[in-house]
Amino acid sequence: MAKTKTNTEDYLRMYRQMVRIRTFEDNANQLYLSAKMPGLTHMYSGEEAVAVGICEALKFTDKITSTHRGHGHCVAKGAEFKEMFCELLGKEEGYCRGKGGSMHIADQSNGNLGANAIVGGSMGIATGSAFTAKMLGKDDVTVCFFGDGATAQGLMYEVMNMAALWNLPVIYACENNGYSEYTKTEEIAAGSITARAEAFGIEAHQVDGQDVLAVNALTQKLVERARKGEGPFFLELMTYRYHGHHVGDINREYYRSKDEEKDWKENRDPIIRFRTWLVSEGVATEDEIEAMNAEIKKDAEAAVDYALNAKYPDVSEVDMHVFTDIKHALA
Amino acid sequence: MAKTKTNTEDYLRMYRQMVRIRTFEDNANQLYLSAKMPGLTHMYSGEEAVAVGICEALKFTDKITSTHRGHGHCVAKGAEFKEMFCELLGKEEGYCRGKGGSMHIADQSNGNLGANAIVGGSMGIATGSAFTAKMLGKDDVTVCFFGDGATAQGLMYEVMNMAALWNLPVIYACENNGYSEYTKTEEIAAGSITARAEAFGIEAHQVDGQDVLAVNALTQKLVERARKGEGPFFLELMTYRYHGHHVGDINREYYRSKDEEKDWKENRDPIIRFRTWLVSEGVATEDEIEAMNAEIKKDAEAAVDYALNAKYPDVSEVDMHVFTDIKHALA
Amino acid sequence: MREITLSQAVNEALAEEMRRDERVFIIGEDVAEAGTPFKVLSGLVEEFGTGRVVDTPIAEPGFMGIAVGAAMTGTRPVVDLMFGDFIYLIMDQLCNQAAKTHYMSGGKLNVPLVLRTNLGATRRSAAQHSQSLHALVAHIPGLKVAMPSSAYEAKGLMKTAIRDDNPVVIFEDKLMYQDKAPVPEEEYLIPFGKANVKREGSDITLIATSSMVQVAEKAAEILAQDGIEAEVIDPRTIVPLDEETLLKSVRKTSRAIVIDEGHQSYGITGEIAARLNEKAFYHLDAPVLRMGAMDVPVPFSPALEDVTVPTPDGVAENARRLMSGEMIHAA
Amino acid sequence: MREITLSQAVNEALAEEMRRDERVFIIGEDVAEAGTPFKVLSGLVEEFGTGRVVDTPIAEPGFMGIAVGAAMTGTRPVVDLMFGDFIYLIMDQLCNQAAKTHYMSGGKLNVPLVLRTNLGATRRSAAQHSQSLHALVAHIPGLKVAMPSSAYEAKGLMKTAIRDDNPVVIFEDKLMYQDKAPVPEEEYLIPFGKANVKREGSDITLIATSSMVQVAEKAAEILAQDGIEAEVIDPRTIVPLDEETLLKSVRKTSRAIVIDEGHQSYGITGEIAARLNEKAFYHLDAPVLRMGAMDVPVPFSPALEDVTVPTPDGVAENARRLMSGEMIHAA
Ligand SMILES: Cc1ncc(C[n+]2csc(CCOP(=O)(O)OP(=O)(O)O)c2C)c(N)n1
Ligand SMILES: Cc1ncc(C[n+]2csc(CCOP(=O)(O)OP(=O)(O)O)c2C)c(N)n1
Ligand SMILES: [Mg+2]
Ligand SMILES: [Mg+2]
Repeated sequence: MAKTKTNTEDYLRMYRQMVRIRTFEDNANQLYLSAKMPGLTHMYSGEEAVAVGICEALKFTDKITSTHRGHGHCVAKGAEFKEMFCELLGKEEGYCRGKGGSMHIADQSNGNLGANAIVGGSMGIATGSAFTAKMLGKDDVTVCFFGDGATAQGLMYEVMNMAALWNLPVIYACENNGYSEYTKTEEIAAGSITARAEAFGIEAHQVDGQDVLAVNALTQKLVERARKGEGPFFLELMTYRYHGHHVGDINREYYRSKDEEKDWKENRDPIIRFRTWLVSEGVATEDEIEAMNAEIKKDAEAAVDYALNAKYPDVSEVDMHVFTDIKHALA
Repeated sequence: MAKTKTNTEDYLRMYRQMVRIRTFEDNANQLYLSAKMPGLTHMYSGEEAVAVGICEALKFTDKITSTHRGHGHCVAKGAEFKEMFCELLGKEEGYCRGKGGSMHIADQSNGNLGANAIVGGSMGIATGSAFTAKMLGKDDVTVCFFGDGATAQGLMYEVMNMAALWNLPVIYACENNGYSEYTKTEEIAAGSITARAEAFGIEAHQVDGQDVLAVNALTQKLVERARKGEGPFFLELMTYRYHGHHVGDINREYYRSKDEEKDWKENRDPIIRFRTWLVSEGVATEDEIEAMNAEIKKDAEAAVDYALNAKYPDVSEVDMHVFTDIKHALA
Repeated sequence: MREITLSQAVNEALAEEMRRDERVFIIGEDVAEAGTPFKVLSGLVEEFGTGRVVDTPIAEPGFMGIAVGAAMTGTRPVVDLMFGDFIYLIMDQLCNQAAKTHYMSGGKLNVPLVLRTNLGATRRSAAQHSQSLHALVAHIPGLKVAMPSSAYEAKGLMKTAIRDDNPVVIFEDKLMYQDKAPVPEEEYLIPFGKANVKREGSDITLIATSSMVQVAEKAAEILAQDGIEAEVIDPRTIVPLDEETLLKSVRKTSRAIVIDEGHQSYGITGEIAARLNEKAFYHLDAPVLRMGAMDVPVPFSPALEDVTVPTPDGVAENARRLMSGEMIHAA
Repeated sequence: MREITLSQAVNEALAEEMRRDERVFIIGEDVAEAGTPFKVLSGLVEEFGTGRVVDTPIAEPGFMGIAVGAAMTGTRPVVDLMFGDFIYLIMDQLCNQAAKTHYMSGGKLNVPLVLRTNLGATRRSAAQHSQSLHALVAHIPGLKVAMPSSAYEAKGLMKTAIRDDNPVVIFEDKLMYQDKAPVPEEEYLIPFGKANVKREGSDITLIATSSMVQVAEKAAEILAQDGIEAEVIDPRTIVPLDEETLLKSVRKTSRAIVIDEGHQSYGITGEIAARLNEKAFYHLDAPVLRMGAMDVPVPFSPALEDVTVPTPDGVAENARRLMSGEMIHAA
């Protein structure tokens, strides 16, 4: 693993954020399994090093756009458990007052412009956010997260073309987890994903998405350059989702084997790998790490409890927020 | 120029078809200037070697899709002047009974699936036509004509991906005439157009679109291979439109210089070049060529006359052809 | 009669038509081995192979375009659009291309294509996976629009759609996939443009589409307890619309409510109500009422989502108000 | 008062608002040096530079998406969509993203964006360049929809739109760009949701949008010769719709015709007629009539195209039939 930071605090925060994501997802999955969560949701477990490696290279005012598999991005960009669980349960104190839910969770207070239930749907938004930075002379960078499946959407090529023509400070971060829904990436993606970006004159990198330090080191460099107007950039992060496509996708052997899942979980888990490194480098002791894990677990459980007991938005809210200036759209 | 065919008849037909296109356009332009044609139209003049070089490599049952600048493709695939002029004038005897007009002219009798007024709009149609050939086990090839400007449309990347995954017998023919409307290609296309196709694993070629023999030779090879299931292919044909974007685009010095136009017309005209070659190779004499030109001119004028005097569709047709099975949609 | 689910009914219709006509094929995301996320297509790929049950990348405009081109050239595609909300992505191919091709070509090109998609909220899927967008396509000349209200309709309308030479859009209610209804073993087709009187009554007419037919039937039961006899009519197709049957009923009952799950404003209830008002004006004892979904994006929170769609109680209440003459005085 | 063209009025509105607020910018195809094909934007790039008058590639979904993201992050884009027919291409970004973001985020994110586009047939532009598609967007909660009927409205509504914090779609009539009307030199804004009574009358109300306002006014003149006093009302915005003004008029006149250039079926005339019928039922002496464009793709041939849209004579004739009571007996 690359040794990119010497700052203990940074390392520990990265570890912490990865564990927070995993813990959030374990609780969300549990909420689904115990029928306490409305609808379905898509787990980020296994991909933590991508969101954390990238978001830890960003500053507070930098922006991200997220996907249907968006809890990881949301946590990594700074969101709190309480408001997130409230949102997943449709409660008033959720980031979106319960109106968005898992697939639309946004946290504009930390620069997360939102998850998106349209595959590829946020590519324009991310590019537009970078456009704002350039137009208003800010040095903010925007990261656009999306899956390998989203590379099939034409919108990506349209906005990459403009981002390249206009040197926009945007980083396209393709989380290649090998599958889109129940289909292997090679069955839906011809040629090379990075070459597609390169054909538009965009510098593209493939990186091990299970190695948080590698992801972080590369992102730091690219963010720096993007701030100077050298963007856009493209990243293909090789990763894996541990759960099914969504929480309800339990029997999945018809499209991927248990052996494959086992291999990734046992041999390439981003949290285990980083933890081993932290201990071997003397950044933290096993005890310190266990304590951190336990604390996060407690936080998450408290947030879940809070959210379960929180109240739903009042029914009068149903036609609020359709427009900014009309309190009740149907009044 | 490449020497690809030894068949005099083929050479002369190619020449003839190029002149037919030029002559058609001259007459269409004249109809516009004399206010006899409804609406606007886009002239193909200057690009004749592209349509003819490609279509002469196709057989009757092969298909093409065309663009807003579609008269050239239509003539090259075998259409008649009379039905074409009738269509441009909105007359009943037009290929589309006057309902389509210049921007939608189609001639399914010769495998022309139609012009399209949506830039890039026919890319899916062409790919679908190739899908039909593969599914029904026919050896037909489909050529998709489109401009450099259309490479900005995401649809292109979506269908190229599928064509590549499924080895469809389709050839994407990008007519790069240096402009989309009033904008230079380099201002709207980042990176490399051929590299974009290659990134999807599609073999791509750039070819001199003013050299009908070069276009034809390359297309013949690719068509052959596409018939055997080795497609898709991508062609970037470097060419130039002599007129404005449309017939009404007269003052265009703000976006391109008269010198540039003059250079292409005088030094790279596809008809002049081919004619010179035909004469120097002894395929035809100057006199024979002049006679051919004169005959085409007469044909065109007769067709224009016919069309001007032909009748409009009866007003009762207005709600026919909305559906195949309901004679009058509003009855 | 045996009872099968709406999902099985669609599956049977497709299988029967694919056996009957080898030009019929299915194209969409995860339609093959996965049989779609709703498992509607399970088993079809085993019988018909991947050449006729075609998995695509996540490229809705692309595969819709391919289907249009395939349909124009001799095949009969059934396009599977996973969620009705994605129809926005394919509007150009559907409305500029498929819908207009027959007309623009003066009747020479056909597009025998079926677009299968869905509608319906209250599944906790939030704003981008819950829309009922049939009004958008019903507005575009050249498209037929079917809205099955049970397994019986789903099968019979699908078979008719596949045999139709025009583009047909079918909206299935995604909450109804597991609902059972009697469906004959023998082959049957349901003609387009023939409404179905689900329940006879003399006091008021409830016209309801798709998911709302059950709502109207339940409302009719409630009303029956008050001695109000409601007639429930399912138009089955909204294009073509069986005005005659609707008018006949309204002329008899003198009162009507139109119930639909699309947003109320500028949706289909306005059209149907306007036609009834216009053509049965003399017979009406009260204005035709409309009940659509609220004019708000579909909220995630169950506390809010449930109030956005018409309910049996709500319909019954409005019916009572109409019967009492209350609406007339209000107006 | 000075008279300027609709085109100049739009240009002035944009220039004034761009001077007033440096976050306002224009994005679209050939908007800069070319000033759009309709020349509406001529001169703006000279004043505001290419950083604020941004030429894009031909990638409507892409630049619409960029505008959404830009609007979400602090700028105020005015998107230029060259033809209203291309709205199909951007429906996802407009309706799934822009329209829903404020709601889905629980009121935390805004999309202050203006989409400028056009409508209107009889320009001999055929089926893909002549549509009036405002009904599609009027149906989607979260979008405001303005339809200027003269240079005066075009300026005042545009300025209001730019200052609105919600996505607003403005449809200009492309045949009206050169029409002059009195427009004050001083600044003014036209509020949304306030209809304009263009002509007072006591016998019948003609409600007309955009291009049809002139048609209604001409019809009123014809009717005046027969002694029928028609009131002509222009709603100016269809979302929000000024129901009160319309109802007030209809309660006075007891008769109404709704005239619009969109296709009649499932368009906006149905909605308006249904609301009037419902809320002025008691006052109506005849059913509310609707006159939209024919439910056919727009034909190219002038002989057919001209009969597809409402004309002053047609409106006058229907008005006379309503006055004579003929429609009541027919129904
Ligand atoms: C436009 C669109 N098409 C289809 C879907 C259904 N869908 C949701 S997630 C998904 C797969 C996405 O795959 P990928 O982009 O690789 O992301 P991953 O789920 O692997 O993280 C699909 C097809 C959708 N939400 N939006
Ligand atoms: C989707 C769409 N966007 C914009 C237009 C307007 N338009 C018509 S032709 C054209 C330029 C096309 O350029 P190119 O593809 O290079 O073809 P060329 O005209 O040079 O042959 C544009 C922008 C259109 N018809 N369709
Ligand atoms: Mg994936
Ligand atoms: Mg060009």
